[in-house]
Amino acid sequence: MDTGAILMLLYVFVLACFAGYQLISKVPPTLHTPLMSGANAISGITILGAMLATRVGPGAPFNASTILGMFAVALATINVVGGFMVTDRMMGMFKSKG
Amino acid sequence: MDTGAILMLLYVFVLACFAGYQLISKVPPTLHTPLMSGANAISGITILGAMLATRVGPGAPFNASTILGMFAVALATINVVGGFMVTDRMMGMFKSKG
Amino acid sequence: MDFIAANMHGWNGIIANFGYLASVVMFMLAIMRMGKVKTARSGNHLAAAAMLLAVVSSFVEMGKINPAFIIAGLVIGAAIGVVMAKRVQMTQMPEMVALLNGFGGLASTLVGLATFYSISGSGTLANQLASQGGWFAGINLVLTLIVGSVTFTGSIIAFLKLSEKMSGKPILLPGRHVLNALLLVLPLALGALAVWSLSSNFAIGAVLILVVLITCVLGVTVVIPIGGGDMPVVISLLNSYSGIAAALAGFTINEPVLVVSGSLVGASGMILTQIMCKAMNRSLANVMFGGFGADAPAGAGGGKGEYKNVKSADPETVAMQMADAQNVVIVPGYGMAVAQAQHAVREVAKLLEAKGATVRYAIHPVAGRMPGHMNVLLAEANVPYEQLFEMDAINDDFRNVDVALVIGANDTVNPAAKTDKTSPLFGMPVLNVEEARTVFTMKRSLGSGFAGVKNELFECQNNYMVYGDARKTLEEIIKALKEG
Amino acid sequence: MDFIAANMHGWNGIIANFGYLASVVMFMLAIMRMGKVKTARSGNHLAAAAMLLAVVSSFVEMGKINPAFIIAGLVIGAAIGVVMAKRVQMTQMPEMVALLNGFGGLASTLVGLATFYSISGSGTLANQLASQGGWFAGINLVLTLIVGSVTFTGSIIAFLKLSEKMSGKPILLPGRHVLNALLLVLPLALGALAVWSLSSNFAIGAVLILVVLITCVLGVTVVIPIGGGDMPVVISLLNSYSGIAAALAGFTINEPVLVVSGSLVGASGMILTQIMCKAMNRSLANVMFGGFGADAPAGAGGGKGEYKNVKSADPETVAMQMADAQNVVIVPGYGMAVAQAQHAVREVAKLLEAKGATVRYAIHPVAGRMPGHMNVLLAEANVPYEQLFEMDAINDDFRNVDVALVIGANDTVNPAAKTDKTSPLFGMPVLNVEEARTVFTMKRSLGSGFAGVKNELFECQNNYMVYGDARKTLEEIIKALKEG
Ligand SMILES: NC(=O)c1ccc[n+]([C@@H]2O[C@H](COP(=O)([O-])OP(=O)(O)OC[C@H]3O[C@@H](n4cnc5c(N)ncnc54)[C@H](OP(=O)(O)O)[C@@H]3O)[C@@H](O)[C@H]2O)c1
Ligand SMILES: NC(=O)c1ccc[n+]([C@@H]2O[C@H](COP(=O)([O-])OP(=O)(O)OC[C@H]3O[C@@H](n4cnc5c(N)ncnc54)[C@H](OP(=O)(O)O)[C@@H]3O)[C@@H](O)[C@H]2O)c1
Repeated sequence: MDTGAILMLLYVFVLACFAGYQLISKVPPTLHTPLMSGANAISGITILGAMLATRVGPGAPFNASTILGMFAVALATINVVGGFMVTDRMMGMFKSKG
Repeated sequence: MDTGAILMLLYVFVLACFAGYQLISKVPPTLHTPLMSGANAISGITILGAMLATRVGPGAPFNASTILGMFAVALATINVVGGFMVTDRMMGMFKSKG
Repeated sequence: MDFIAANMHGWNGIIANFGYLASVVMFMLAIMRMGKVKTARSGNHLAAAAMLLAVVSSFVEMGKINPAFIIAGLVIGAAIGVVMAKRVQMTQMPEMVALLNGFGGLASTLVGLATFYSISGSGTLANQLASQGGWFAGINLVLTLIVGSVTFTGSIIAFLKLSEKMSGKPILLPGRHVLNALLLVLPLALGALAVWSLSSNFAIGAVLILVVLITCVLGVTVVIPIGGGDMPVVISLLNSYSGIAAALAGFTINEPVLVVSGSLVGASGMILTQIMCKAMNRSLANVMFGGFGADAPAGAGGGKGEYKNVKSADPETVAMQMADAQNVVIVPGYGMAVAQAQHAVREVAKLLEAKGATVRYAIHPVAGRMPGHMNVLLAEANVPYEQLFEMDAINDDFRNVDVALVIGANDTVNPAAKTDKTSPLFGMPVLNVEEARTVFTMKRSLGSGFAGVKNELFECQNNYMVYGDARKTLEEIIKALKEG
Repeated sequence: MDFIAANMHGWNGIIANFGYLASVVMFMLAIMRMGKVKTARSGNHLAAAAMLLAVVSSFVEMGKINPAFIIAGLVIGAAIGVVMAKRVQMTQMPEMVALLNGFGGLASTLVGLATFYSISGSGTLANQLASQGGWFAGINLVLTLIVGSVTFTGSIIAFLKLSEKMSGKPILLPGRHVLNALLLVLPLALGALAVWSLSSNFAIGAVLILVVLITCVLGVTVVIPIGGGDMPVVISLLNSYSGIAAALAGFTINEPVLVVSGSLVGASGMILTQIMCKAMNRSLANVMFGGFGADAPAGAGGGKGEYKNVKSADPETVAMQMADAQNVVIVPGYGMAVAQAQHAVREVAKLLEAKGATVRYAIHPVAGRMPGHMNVLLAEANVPYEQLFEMDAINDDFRNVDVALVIGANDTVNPAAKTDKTSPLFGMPVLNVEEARTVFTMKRSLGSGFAGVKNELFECQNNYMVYGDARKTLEEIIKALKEG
């Protein structure tokens, strides 16, 4: 990865922060709690990093990084699965009529 | 430039389109005309490409791309300078009290 | 080509690239500010500063060069730009934007060509551009040429139509859809040839120039069938294209600043186009391919004979009636722009206010020929921003209005849009002026507006036509008000 | 390390990368939808689909591997996640979010460590990561560890405080600012050592683990001085950090999906934090370093003795009075959450509506202990969304209200915030309940709320305290209403 690629990641970073800011700044307070837990679930995207770290070739022995990675995958999955389900429960409660 | 770099440019593209969409979708009609001319001026950013194309080393002879580039620089500059000035004139007219 | 090679080498490159990154952030903040009336002007300044930063950064990046050609281009362009911006009148804004947009498109086209002529490799275009992404960069180069050229000639035609140097009437060539399709497919095919097959530099160059020429024709044939009144939509779309052309150029030379700024403009142009179409209750396809207004049935223009029981009033009567009104709403339309009557309008409003009336302005989203057209004109005449009301904010209030003063508006106040399912306007939201106690409609004749249909308002019980050029009529009203 | 090497090789890589790109677009559209009540749920589903797509793409990218460990992790995690999500009660949402957030932080930390252990190079960390950007990747790895660990232990403390497994009272260590500064500088210095100086793999590993341990302590010391009531702000901030940690991990392994999603979460968390602080009229610094509530003067809690002329009413009287009211506004607060009284509230509202009254709910933006806390609880009890009014929408209307029913709210209805400049609440916008004809305030005592200050409402002419647990009180009212 050369400096050019780093620069591009910085562009991506800046643009994503900007988009995030634009997206959230108009959300009504009602949705803040579910939004927080939804965003929390999205931050579980770190699971991709965990999967990469865990990866061993077919038949290859495992090592420190495999074990660490496996825990990371498990934790990130709790975050993702728990987060989306809980958010769904909360959001499912906003109905117009009882 | 490898496929990775292309991919990054695509990310940048997608994010910028999204940010642009978010930004414009809430602008009041009053500002549409000046906004259009302001955006028009910004599209003059192509001037950077023109400058790069025009570039010759110190003392180097000029060639087809230099001349084409020079015209491109001139046209883009008209777009930029004219666009920002005209936008400024329009926006300067929105005052609260006559 | 060594565009990228230079990109990140040494401190020059790094400083320049952070300059670019900063300018991208500034552009985004600028567009954010431009979206609110209060901060719009400072947003525009910020955008200009961002552009300057980008240009300076580009000089830093290039390092030791002979700057003569660049500086020459900058000086010539700046001089022309300044003169144009100072000379143009507010009513000419639409055509000015069209013209500038055309220059932007042409600039992108030239950048594409210059990029090709500055490559020093050999083989197909894809091969020559190998260091920038091969066929990906090649395709982008060809697309830059195509989008840039269409933007160029399309904008020029829009300019000619708007400035009435050319008839605003749609010009419908026979078989134009087939022709346009051909004119689009052909350059794409030629471009593919250049990218993958041709290997002589001369042949590639010739093909690229051919691509430019053909798409220049395409720009013309695509825009001439569109009526003059639809030009704002076209300009907005072409504006979006000029952004896309810049983004494509950015893909070719691997420069994210161009990609970001270009996409921002591209996306914003697309949305403005959508918003306009929505306010006119028409689809984009209908605008682009419909030849709207060309095949309106003869006589639908609404010759005088077609209207029955039309009443009229002279300026003095209007002045008398208005002197007693408490609640006045002014409804400006395209005719006010044509007559340049905005200052006279403001004058009348002032006189009425002095007599104790409340005066408000009802602004239809597509009154005039550009979005926000009326706002800009009225702002020029120093009408306080607080007196301008958008359609939705005032439409329910017309029933409480004593006098509605329609100045050169037509389609935007046509009640048929609400009631007559056969009208081409049906479904477009309009201003409920006919609900006011009295309506005065100032225009030169019973002629139709942009959409070319009969206006039922003119036959309403409470409507009086005030014939004549809007400015002249208003000046007579002013005289009468001052004397009375 | 060959993370990137694998990135774009062959069709696998290309397909996977377009999967990633698509998932990024889906995440953005999802967050957009999550911001509107109508589309929120489908937005959440879209986000979940995006995550699934990203995971599948990652499998595609990796090609032939032994999936046992990954699948084991996925299955274990999913099982725990499902159980947690099913078991948790609506009132426990804040602590649930805190706990999940902590897991996310720990996952990022482990990814950072695993990344290090999977490098097969030699020399300093920067050298070993040469293929991913050298020192840039190294710094990002260290920062991932730091941000991840702080998020982890910080969230756990927040969880313990919110679930009352630990006292909510601020714990102020002597010299805590110096201590925290040290605990931040130390791991940064150690990280720099690993990136640039150390060259034995064993030493680097040891230092990185030390970094993790120290910052775990930092997470604790930073959060324990913050009062339980401020935890939502803390969680929102830590949520933002967990996003940043993911983005940093993305920088290290050069994966734009992580960078984009991480930054989206980071930015959204920051803004939510800001919005919350604003609604509480406090600065973020004040929340983080203020030790709010710890050094409130003794007795400011408002012992019974401090209040004069406080009137009270019993549930039957309340029921009688309410039976006649036309215009009732219910003002819920943290006490409703504690008492889990939302279903009883809904029941009372139904009975009153049956008697012909209009019942509305006034929702203060920081009522409860999380933004939107009241909305979620009331939605759980099936209160129609249309009956919920935000503060600004109902505040001017209290003067027309017959009965305001304050249920476990305190600070959010304290008129001192409007009048008493010395009050810690001064300047926070509050609900004007005291303007209603009659106010019934249900709480267990005259004890103070979260801010620990005296509430002038209790002494108001038209206010009656209804002592007791809110749910019990409401149930008695229900009984009385049904009988009456
Ligand atoms: N705003 C936009 O963005 C936009 C874009 C594209 C299309 N359009 C279309 O343009 C139309 C705008 O509606 P509109 O109500 O503003 O105008 P209009 O329907 O186009 O009518 C304008 C009227 O002004 C009168 N007029 C022209 N010159 C005049 C003068 N010197 N003094 C007095 N009257 C004069 C004309 O009648 P006489 O000939 O009898 O004088 C004409 O009927 C809509 O159909 C809209 O869809 C708008
Ligand atoms: N929403 C957020 O995002 C957020 C975040 C951080 C901080 N805060 C802060 O939290 C506060 C929220 O204000 P608030 O008015 O909702 O609540 P509050 O001021 O914290 O007061 C809650 C009251 O509920 C009463 N209560 C507790 N348990 C009860 C029960 N079982 N039955 C009946 N009453 C009970 C307590 O009085 P007794 O002990 O006498 O019963 C207490 O005074 C604000 O100061 C706000 O700044 C909010």
